[in-house]
Amino acid sequence: MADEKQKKDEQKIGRTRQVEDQPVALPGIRRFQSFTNVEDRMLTKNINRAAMFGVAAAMGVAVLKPLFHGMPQTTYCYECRACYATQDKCPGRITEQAELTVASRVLDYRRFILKGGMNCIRCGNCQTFCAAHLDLPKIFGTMQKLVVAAIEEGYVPTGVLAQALAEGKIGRDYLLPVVKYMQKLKKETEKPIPEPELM
Amino acid sequence: MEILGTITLLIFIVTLVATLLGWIKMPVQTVLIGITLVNIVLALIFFGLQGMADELRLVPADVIGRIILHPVTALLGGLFMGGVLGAAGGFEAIKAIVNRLRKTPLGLAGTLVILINIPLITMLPCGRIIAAALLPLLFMFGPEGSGTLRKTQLIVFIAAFARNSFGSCGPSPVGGVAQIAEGTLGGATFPDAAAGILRGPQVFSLMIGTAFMALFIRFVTKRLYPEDTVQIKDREGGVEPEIKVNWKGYTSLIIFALALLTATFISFIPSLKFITVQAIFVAASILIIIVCRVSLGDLMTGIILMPATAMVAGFLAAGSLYPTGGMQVLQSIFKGLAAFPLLGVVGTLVILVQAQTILPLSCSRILTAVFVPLIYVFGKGVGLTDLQIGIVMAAYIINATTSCAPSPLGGAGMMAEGQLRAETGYLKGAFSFTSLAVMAPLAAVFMRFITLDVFARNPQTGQMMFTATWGHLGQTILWSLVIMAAAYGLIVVMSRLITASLGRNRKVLIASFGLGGVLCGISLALALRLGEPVAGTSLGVSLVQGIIGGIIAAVLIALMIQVSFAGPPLKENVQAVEG
Amino acid sequence: METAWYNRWLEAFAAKASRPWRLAAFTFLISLLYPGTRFFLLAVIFIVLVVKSVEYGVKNGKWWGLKALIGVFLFSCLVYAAAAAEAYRVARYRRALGDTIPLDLKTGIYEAEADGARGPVHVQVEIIETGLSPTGNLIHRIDSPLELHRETGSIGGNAIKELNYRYRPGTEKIRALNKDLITRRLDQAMDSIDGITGATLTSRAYRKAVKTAIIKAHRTPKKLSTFTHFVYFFLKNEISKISFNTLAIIFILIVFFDYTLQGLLVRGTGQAVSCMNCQTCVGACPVKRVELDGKEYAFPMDMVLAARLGDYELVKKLSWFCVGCAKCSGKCPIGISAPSVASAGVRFLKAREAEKEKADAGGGRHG
Amino acid sequence: MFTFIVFIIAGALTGLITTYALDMKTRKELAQGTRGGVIRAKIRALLGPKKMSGRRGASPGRASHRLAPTKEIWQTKNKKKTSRR
Repeated sequence: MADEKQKKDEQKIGRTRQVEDQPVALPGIRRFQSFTNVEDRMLTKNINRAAMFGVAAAMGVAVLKPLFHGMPQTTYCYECRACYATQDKCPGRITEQAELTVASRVLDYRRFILKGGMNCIRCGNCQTFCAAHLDLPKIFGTMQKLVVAAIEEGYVPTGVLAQALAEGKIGRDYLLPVVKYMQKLKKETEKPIPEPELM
Repeated sequence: MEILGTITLLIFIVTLVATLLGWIKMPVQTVLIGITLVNIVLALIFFGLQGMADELRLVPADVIGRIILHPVTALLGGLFMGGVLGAAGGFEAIKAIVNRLRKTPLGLAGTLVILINIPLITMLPCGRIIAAALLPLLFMFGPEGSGTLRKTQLIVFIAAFARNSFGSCGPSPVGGVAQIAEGTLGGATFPDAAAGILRGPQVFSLMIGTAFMALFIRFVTKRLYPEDTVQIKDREGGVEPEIKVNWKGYTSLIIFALALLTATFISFIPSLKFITVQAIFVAASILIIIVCRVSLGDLMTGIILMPATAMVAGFLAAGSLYPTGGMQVLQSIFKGLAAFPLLGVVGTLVILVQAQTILPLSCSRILTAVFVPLIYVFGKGVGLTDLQIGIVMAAYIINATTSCAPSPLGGAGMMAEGQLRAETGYLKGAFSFTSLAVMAPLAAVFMRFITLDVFARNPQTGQMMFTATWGHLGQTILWSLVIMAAAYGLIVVMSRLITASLGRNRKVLIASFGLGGVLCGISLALALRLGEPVAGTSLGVSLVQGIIGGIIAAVLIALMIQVSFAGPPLKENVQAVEG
Repeated sequence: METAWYNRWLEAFAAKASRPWRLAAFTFLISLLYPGTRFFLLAVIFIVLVVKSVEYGVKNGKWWGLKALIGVFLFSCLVYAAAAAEAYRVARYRRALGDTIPLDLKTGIYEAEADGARGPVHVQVEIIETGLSPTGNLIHRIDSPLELHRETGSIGGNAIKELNYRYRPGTEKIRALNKDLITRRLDQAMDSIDGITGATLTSRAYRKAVKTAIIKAHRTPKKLSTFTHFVYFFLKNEISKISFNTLAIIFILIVFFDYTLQGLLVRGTGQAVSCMNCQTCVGACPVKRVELDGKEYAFPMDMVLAARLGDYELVKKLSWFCVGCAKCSGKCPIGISAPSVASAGVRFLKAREAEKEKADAGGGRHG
Repeated sequence: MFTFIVFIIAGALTGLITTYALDMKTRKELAQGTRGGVIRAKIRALLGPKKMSGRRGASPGRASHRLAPTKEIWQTKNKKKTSRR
């Protein structure tokens, strides 16, 4: 009775990948282990291979993409977020500079715009705090150009642009392309979009 | 959006728990990549249905952007170094040096203590770098090798080394886990946080945690091997085999040490700040290859793909929660918990601190990247001060870095277990228990009394405060001693209760974990309260809340540990040792 | 067992494109993507080739390889010198002109357009000889014909009338603009064209059109020839502290990628990629430790790792010690079977050797 | 300095505990273990980030550099540090 209960416990607790009748050699090790547990294998060999390839490819994309777009420095951002210490000394009212760097790494336009990247005036304040001494102004400048190009191509969702405009996340240097794009859309969809006063 | 967030979060957590409990028997990378794909497909379907088709284009970039590249590459760079060092005989040189140390006044005991703490001294970004190479060497101290140590001693020795090595990613200044939190803390209150605000508490609690881990394993192992008093293999005439190390070993070791020192201190030299750890490691490895004439292939032998790939897959899986809104749902869940009167803010914080030990993945960075911003936002949301967020963060990070040790998914603790030739799970209980009951409270206490006063800026003058006093020192020591005494009592009582029955052992395990949780809850609540009141609760209420939160977290951890530390029944075990 | 088509394809790839070739391909790819490293990577390839040819020379006593490399080196030095000389001449010419100030204007009337609020704004810029600037030509007047645009009459139209009035021949404004053109950069000089309040878009368009017209009027400076561009694409030394760091990271990732790839290419060894070095298999193995060629191996684990790294020779040697009990696969937390991985590795090695022999024999017959 | 003291105390204590856990109970062995722990703690405290030792002079230059107004940070790019008012 007690033995049965004990066996039940064991089965419930341990992973059963061993022949239970065999004596124990070391804590948890039995003298004979089953050759191959077919049910453990499933049909997963190729899935595992594909997953590993996916992992490696994702890494490759994360490194090669910034290289291709002329921002190789972003690959060695520590993401230690030391740049957050810029605080209210940032004239663009950006609070999370590290997010901008990471967004630049993979050309994540949504994150870059909504974290206030288009407000950056490239003053270099955050650079003084960077632990890896990245040339943040250069990175942000390159990214801003790419964002403008993407907006003109219509790659950036209008929802993002509308939100950014409403929150004042588009710097005055970049208002024109954004507004132009929105006006073009307005002609198409007849949605009322406020026309901001420039200068 | 909220429905989508809830679904993706559920998929993430349920799949992870199923993998941890062994219901899904696949490598963790496959599981995580699967989660990512499913989440992305769900997001595509939902966005498509809602007519937000132009949002779809940005989803892949958002997910890939969540990969934190630096720790992965730093880890791979470190593994390069490990491979080259091993090929050039650097680790043999360490062994020779240790052998020589034994004849100094330090003796065997002192040497072993230093050896256990080598990972803490070198502080590489992943414990595996040094553990993979040194564990086989350390194993040779045991009955199968030189026979210096008995079997029980060997188990304690290896377990303590593993504990130390797999916490060393926390205080590492070269891409360590703590850096993620340090930067997040950086700001108005701690402008120099990135200079190491979390490293002191990490080192402190890791040192003591290692010792307690050793104590824990000793008591349990004593029960498992009551008869193990004789050395299995006698030394023949007391003559030990001489270790031959050529100049290559010493040279490579020196280059390694120089590279480490450079990597550690380079961030303090402004003009050289731009040189990254990876560059230093690669340069040093190539230097060793040239000087010691090692083949280029040896560079690769050190690579353990598992942590790197698991990390990337984990970042991707966690990243798939961002565009789908899973993160907001997670935040609101914790906010809801905090509104629950029995748990309150303190109880929720205690659970949050243990979040990573509850879901032990093979690399702590996978979830740290998710939880650190979450803790910060949550803390700000419920009105914690910056000091209190710092305390929570210190306790959280030490638990996070510990979580790779008890992980059954190829966690680092498995390396130690495999080295001991034990079933997976033999050391897990001890790893989890010490991180729950000893390390997190100690980190909080150290952060509260010593570190914060060094880093905090006076709100009136804007100057840095350096107000750590002798009183603070005394309080740190006092609190640490109280916590350590309580943990010691717990360990002793619990080890007495272990018997031949596995079911009973499991109950003992859960009960002792619950008590550990109580200890953790009380000390965290006190550490938080000693700063300023939390969310307007009285001291008694926050203590109760902390205790409840601690018990919930501890029971969850105990349930996640599948195999109890007791291993197989005692009777059978003794037979095996005898026969 | 029938081999799946993708496995056959992958293995053929693994056999044909061995690691050195793959690494060379990666290096080439990086050098294309990342200008800062081209020179450095080319130098590395060259040094490796020199070392190889010296080894070949010492072994076979034939030095043609080294001689050819020296020839290539001298030739590329000559080519680079020619390109550098031309680049220097162009640079000197540009410096003499004043690199950023487009002052070398041709006389005549130049027209340009830019998008205004409701349509294109058309601008004519007349340039005459004045003798004021180093080349003697400057702007005489700016005119925007009213019939050519469709701006709102009360706002844009008035603005353009106002601007036309300001930039008549000989006004204060046009003298100020000319002075700015001489002393400042073109876009800075354009800033001195004041906007008209309330007609922002029109003013901007006007400014842009004037700028375009001036650029049209400007004599193009001497450009680099295609030859120099081509040479500089490979040889311009742009290596910096940044490229050093990035190269280290790329190196790490390429090695990571390639060694992940190796296990995926060869059938049966893909499991080894998931190995987490936990040594549980070593505990279960009856052999445990193997000494081979003066090195010690933790037995089944190192065999699996060697298969992952693509060192199938070592796998073959180590597999002699395996007793095939497969206790290790029963214990492995992920379910890697060391014997099956090893046998797959050895099978691939044998197949490759057989193919090589066949090719050698075939080559002999034909030759 | 406080970090240093705490580290040394903790080092001694953990050395003692670890030695005890390793089943080495003679007085000589315990003393050796404690000594080892102290040495380890000293090395660790010296290797740590300078800030952690709590010495005030450790990084004043850094701190002042960080607290400097925007304009001066911009000017220090030319290697010449302008004096701070």
